[in-house]
Amino acid sequence: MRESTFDFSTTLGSAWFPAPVFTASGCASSGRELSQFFPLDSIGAVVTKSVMLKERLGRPTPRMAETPSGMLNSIGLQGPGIDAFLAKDVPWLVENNARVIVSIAGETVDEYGVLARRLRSVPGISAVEVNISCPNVDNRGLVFACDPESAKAVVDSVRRTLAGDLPIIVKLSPDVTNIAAIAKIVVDAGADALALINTLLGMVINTETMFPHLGGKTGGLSGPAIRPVAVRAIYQVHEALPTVPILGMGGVRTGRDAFEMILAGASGVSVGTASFGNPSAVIQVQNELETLLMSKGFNSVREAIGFAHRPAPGPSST
Amino acid sequence: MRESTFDFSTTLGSAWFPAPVFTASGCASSGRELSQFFPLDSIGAVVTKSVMLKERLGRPTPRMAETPSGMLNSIGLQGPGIDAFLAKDVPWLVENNARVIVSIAGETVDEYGVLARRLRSVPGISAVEVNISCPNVDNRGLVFACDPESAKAVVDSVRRTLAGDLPIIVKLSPDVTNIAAIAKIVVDAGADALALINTLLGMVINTETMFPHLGGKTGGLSGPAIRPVAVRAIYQVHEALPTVPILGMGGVRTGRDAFEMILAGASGVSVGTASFGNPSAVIQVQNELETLLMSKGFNSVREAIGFAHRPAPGPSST
Amino acid sequence: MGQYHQLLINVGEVVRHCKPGNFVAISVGGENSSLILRRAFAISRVSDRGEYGGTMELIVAPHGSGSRWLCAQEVGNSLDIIAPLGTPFGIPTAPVQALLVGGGYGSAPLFGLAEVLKSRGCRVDMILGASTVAKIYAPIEGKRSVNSLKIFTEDGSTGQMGKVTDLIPGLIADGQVDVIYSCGPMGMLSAISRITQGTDVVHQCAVEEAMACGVGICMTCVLPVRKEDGTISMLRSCIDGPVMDGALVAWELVGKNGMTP
Amino acid sequence: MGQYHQLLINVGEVVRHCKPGNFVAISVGGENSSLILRRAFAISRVSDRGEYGGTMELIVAPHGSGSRWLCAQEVGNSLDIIAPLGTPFGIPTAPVQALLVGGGYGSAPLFGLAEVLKSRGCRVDMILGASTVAKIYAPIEGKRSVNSLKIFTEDGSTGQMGKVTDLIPGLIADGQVDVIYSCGPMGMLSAISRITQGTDVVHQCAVEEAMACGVGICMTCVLPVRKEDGTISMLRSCIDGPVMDGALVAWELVGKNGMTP
Ligand SMILES: Cc1cc2nc3c(=O)[nH]c(=O)nc-3n(C[C@H](O)[C@H](O)[C@H](O)COP(=O)(O)OP(=O)(O)OC[C@H]3O[C@@H](n4cnc5c(N)ncnc54)[C@H](O)[C@@H]3O)c2cc1C
Ligand SMILES: Cc1cc2nc3c(=O)[nH]c(=O)nc-3n(C[C@H](O)[C@H](O)[C@H](O)COP(=O)(O)OP(=O)(O)OC[C@H]3O[C@@H](n4cnc5c(N)ncnc54)[C@H](O)[C@@H]3O)c2cc1C
Ligand SMILES: Cc1cc2nc3c(=O)[nH]c(=O)nc-3n(C[C@H](O)[C@H](O)[C@H](O)COP(=O)(O)O)c2cc1C
Ligand SMILES: Cc1cc2nc3c(=O)[nH]c(=O)nc-3n(C[C@H](O)[C@H](O)[C@H](O)COP(=O)(O)O)c2cc1C
Ligand code: FES
Ligand code: FES
Repeated sequence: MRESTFDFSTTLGSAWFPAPVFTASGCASSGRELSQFFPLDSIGAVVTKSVMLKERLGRPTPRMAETPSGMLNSIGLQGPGIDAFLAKDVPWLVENNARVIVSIAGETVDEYGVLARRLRSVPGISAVEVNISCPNVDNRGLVFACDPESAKAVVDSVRRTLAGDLPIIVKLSPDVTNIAAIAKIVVDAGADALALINTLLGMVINTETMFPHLGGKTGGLSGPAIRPVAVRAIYQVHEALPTVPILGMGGVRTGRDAFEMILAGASGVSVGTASFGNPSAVIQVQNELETLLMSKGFNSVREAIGFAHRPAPGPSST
Repeated sequence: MRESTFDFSTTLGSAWFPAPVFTASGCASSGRELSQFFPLDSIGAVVTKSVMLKERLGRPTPRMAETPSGMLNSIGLQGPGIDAFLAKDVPWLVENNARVIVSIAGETVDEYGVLARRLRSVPGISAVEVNISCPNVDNRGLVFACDPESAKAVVDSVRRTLAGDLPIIVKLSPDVTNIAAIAKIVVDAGADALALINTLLGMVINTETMFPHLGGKTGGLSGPAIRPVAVRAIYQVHEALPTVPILGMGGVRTGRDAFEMILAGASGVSVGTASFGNPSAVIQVQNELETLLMSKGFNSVREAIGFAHRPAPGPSST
Repeated sequence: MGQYHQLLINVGEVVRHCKPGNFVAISVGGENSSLILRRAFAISRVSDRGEYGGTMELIVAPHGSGSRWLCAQEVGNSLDIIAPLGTPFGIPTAPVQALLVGGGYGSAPLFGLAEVLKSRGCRVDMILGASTVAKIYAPIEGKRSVNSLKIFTEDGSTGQMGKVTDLIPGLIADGQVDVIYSCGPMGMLSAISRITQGTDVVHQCAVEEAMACGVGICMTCVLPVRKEDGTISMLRSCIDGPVMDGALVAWELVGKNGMTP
Repeated sequence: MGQYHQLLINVGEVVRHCKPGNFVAISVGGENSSLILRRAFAISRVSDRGEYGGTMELIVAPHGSGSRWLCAQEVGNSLDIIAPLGTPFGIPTAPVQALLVGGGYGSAPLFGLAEVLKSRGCRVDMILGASTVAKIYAPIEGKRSVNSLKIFTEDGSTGQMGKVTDLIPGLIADGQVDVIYSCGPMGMLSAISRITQGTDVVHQCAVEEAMACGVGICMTCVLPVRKEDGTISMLRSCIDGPVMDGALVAWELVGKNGMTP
């Protein structure tokens, strides 16, 4: 299918990927489980579940609620902690020839710095995704991505530590008044690329118990329901910062959806919730996207990035 | 069906309504069209399409795009202007015994004041809904609801003009970092009640033309897709301001959905997009809600408002 | 049927109220559908002589999710449908020379219209067009109700190669047309309006704007229409249309920014 | 079938890999569904002697949108299904005295399990319970594969009035139970774990937590399980379960805030 003249590769900062479709953080665990459904080295990269410094049990169940064309989750960043993660998960991915983007999440600015330091010398990592936008951590008051000062501080800290060793992708929350402004701040602080968007804060009330359904009360809304918000965020940020690469995500389920995000300005696309309904979603989206790009006459992914921003054709009649 | 002991009425500030289900602004035109499907006096109230000072043609077509469990609209506040509206639409609604909530939208702070003045002496109006959150007006930079200072200024201006003659319901946008903070500001400025939520800003790109699909590029996302965001906003604002009545809306399609919003803290519920798929949605939601409230043992709407905020039961086992 | 599906729907008494140019709005996708809006379809023909009372015929092009779902329904399935909707074609009180012009599935409502016009003593000529033969909708029995039928395809795969509009100026110049009834893509409708401009020919066109509600409450389906004083109104094509006076539609403003009343 | 629907699904070769305790994940709502997550169902029985090769039986309670859609499917419809999933019941290598306890549709996988245990020479007693007779699932032919079957309903509408747990302490005290296999509501499973605590009886329970993915990638389906050192892990019930060692599940922490590893 792939013709020799068609270039399906993409870049995020200094990181190169043979294809532009990725898993989404938290929607592929550490990659192993999905490898039953497709070879991990065939997709752009595996973005791992946000890892924290220490082991974390996360939120109580119920942790999910299905909503119209979407779902809420309140996992609360359950995970093994950075040491166990680096000892077990990364080596397995590297052995299996997967490109790896490690997502990190901290409870404090310093923690992000410490996490970044641990990653510096680890072989086989393509980039770091800095999750400053998880709405599930206990201190909601301190969602880094919603506060320009803390967002900047986190990126500063990671930037200083990594010093150019690995590209830094900063993942933003859509739950802000002006996402382009936050984007500009984190790019000025040293982000090489942006990941857009994390989940929207939502809630479902169980009408039987008449209490919030989720153990964590609120949860993150994902899935096709949020795609129009994601496309808008990507479009706005690409318009404001046309040279900054964007990893787009939020409700992508088909090649058409991935194509839409690339037209809006994404250099790569992550598939999250769609994998829950269809464990082969990532590879299917990637194959459909390739076919679609070629059928539209593009010679590369690059040509299509932000194509929807080109000037509109003039009036055809006078 | 309705038992004499069950009180289905509700209030928003000093305005009383025999039932708690309303149309949503912009989703019932001026009421007339829906009256073919149910008698307008049987529902709580008709909230009219936001009216501006002057006649307005609105945005170019296409003005809508269907999205998963939702839709985008970019109407751009097309309307006849306040004079024609007061001459034609309000008298018709009053004649048909509908309770009327007039939604107003201005391009400047002063315009809101002027609009409010026109409403003061009009007979048959129950309340004013101040739409400070429409994301479709041309100067996106100036969405009042996203800027605390302008939000306050608008409410000040309306408050001064109406001077207690009519309850003021201020309608907020979910596209803000902290909706409870904005809610507090407008209540301090004199809002008697809040309407939550307006549409989320979204975009669809037409993958055929490879341009934004809507004539206005971005549009407002509504429908079931956004319900979890609406419930969250209502819950947060009710938690922060438990005495301020809320008119809830965003994706309500069934009695269960309306009940969910009341449990979260809404005193009344507007049905918008659901009417497009089912022109009898408003009356159906209202009937289902009444049955549901009674079957759960509530004696009034009042008892159920914010019920999901009650303390959780203690652990059943030790 | 070429690329089209013919749907026969049992609607009972409702057929009595259906006039050529009316449309219906149908829920698609079933009970848990993520498609929340109805789809509009022109009523092609109605009959009240069906086995179970009134039936209605729709001509559906399987295009996107909603129409494909509809075309996949099996005989006997029930549909959630609102009908009839919209302003129908105006029928002249005296016999006239009528030219019916259809593009693609736009010809669907024209055959029912032709029958009514014939019964009023009108002369009915019809021109149908499409990009290619598979997109021409022209049922055999439909030909009985017209005096003449010409077919155009852009690729010449059937009928003449060319566009429906090619013949119209000549027919008008020859005085063979009093009223044009048209239904099809917006480009075709506006082209016909340009042709009739400055002539005495009345142009009744059935427009097709994306509709969210179909009943007049959402304002998504509007078209710029010139009022008598020359100013512009945005009229709802679902209730003030779909049939509109082609001479009044401000075609050059459709989809344009910065309109003022 | 009382309140339950019995679904027979043709799955071909797959049946060879299905063991008692495995489950399947099915897409619901059709092509344009707003229900984006699969629904999990325990495999009740499999047979490879069907007309078209292997078939699988599910017992479905029509509860919400997804299960109702599934129960409304007609014979011949095809389903999007992933199978088998999860860790099945452990089968003892030597004959033991097994007690199988099922609540509601939780009894579905127990009959297939009973057959396997019998074939290994085990003694198999079964206790089923539900709130009322319509919620008891106990197919006639199933009775053949057990040595004894007792039924409890809370309202006494069939069998004895009471709960499945009423008899268990006595059976354990009498030395009639080596292993308990259970499937049903979480309350029932935790009650059985309390009963077996401090005894030698092994408790293999099939848990049911809400699952978004069913394949181990989402972390929604976790349960607090005690490790050897007494600390807590949150294990995924879709891949580390649904069958878990009841003695290790920290039932008192399920759904509780503020857990630490
Ligand atoms: C008054 C009227 C009469 C119509 N009559 C017919 C008919 O007789 N036969 C027929 O096949 N179709 C007809 N259509 C078009 C039909 O309503 C659907 O738009 C079309 O079937 C595509 O829907 P979909 O769900 O398959 O595609 P999708 O692309 O999935 O539709 C997505 C959304 O866009 C809207 N949309 C997409 N294309 C169009 C279009 N060309 N015009 C208007 N809205 C569009 C749909 O209504 C829907 O809300 C008519 C439309 C209108 C407004
Ligand atoms: C391992 C496992 C085995 C199961 N086996 C069976 C079976 O054999 N027969 C059967 O009838 N049902 C079984 N269920 C429950 C089934 O998966 C559905 O949850 C149930 O049918 C309700 O789905 P719904 O769409 O009808 O309801 P909805 O209320 O619309 O479901 C909404 C969401 O909540 C989840 N959910 C709702 N109730 C439950 C519940 N009790 N447990 C877990 N998730 C829930 C659903 O999966 C869905 O994602 C099993 C669940 C699990 C996890
Ligand atoms: C169950 C679940 C867990 C998630 N965990 C993380 C996480 O650990 N870190 C993170 O940055 N994003 C996390 N996300 C957000 C996704 O990476 C993604 O940004 C979002 O879900 C939108 O994409 P989607 O609609 O394709 O899922 C999670 C999402 C889901 C549904
Ligand atoms: C077509 C359309 C037009 C709307 N026009 C207005 C408006 O004029 N003023 C306003 O305050 N809200 C307007 N809204 C927002 C709705 O009133 C409502 O807040 C929103 O759609 C969420 O509710 P829903 O999901 O039930 O539609 C409009 C929404 C739609 C879909
Ligand atoms: S389709 Fe809603 S007003 Fe015409
Ligand atoms: S259901 Fe997703 S990890 Fe278990």
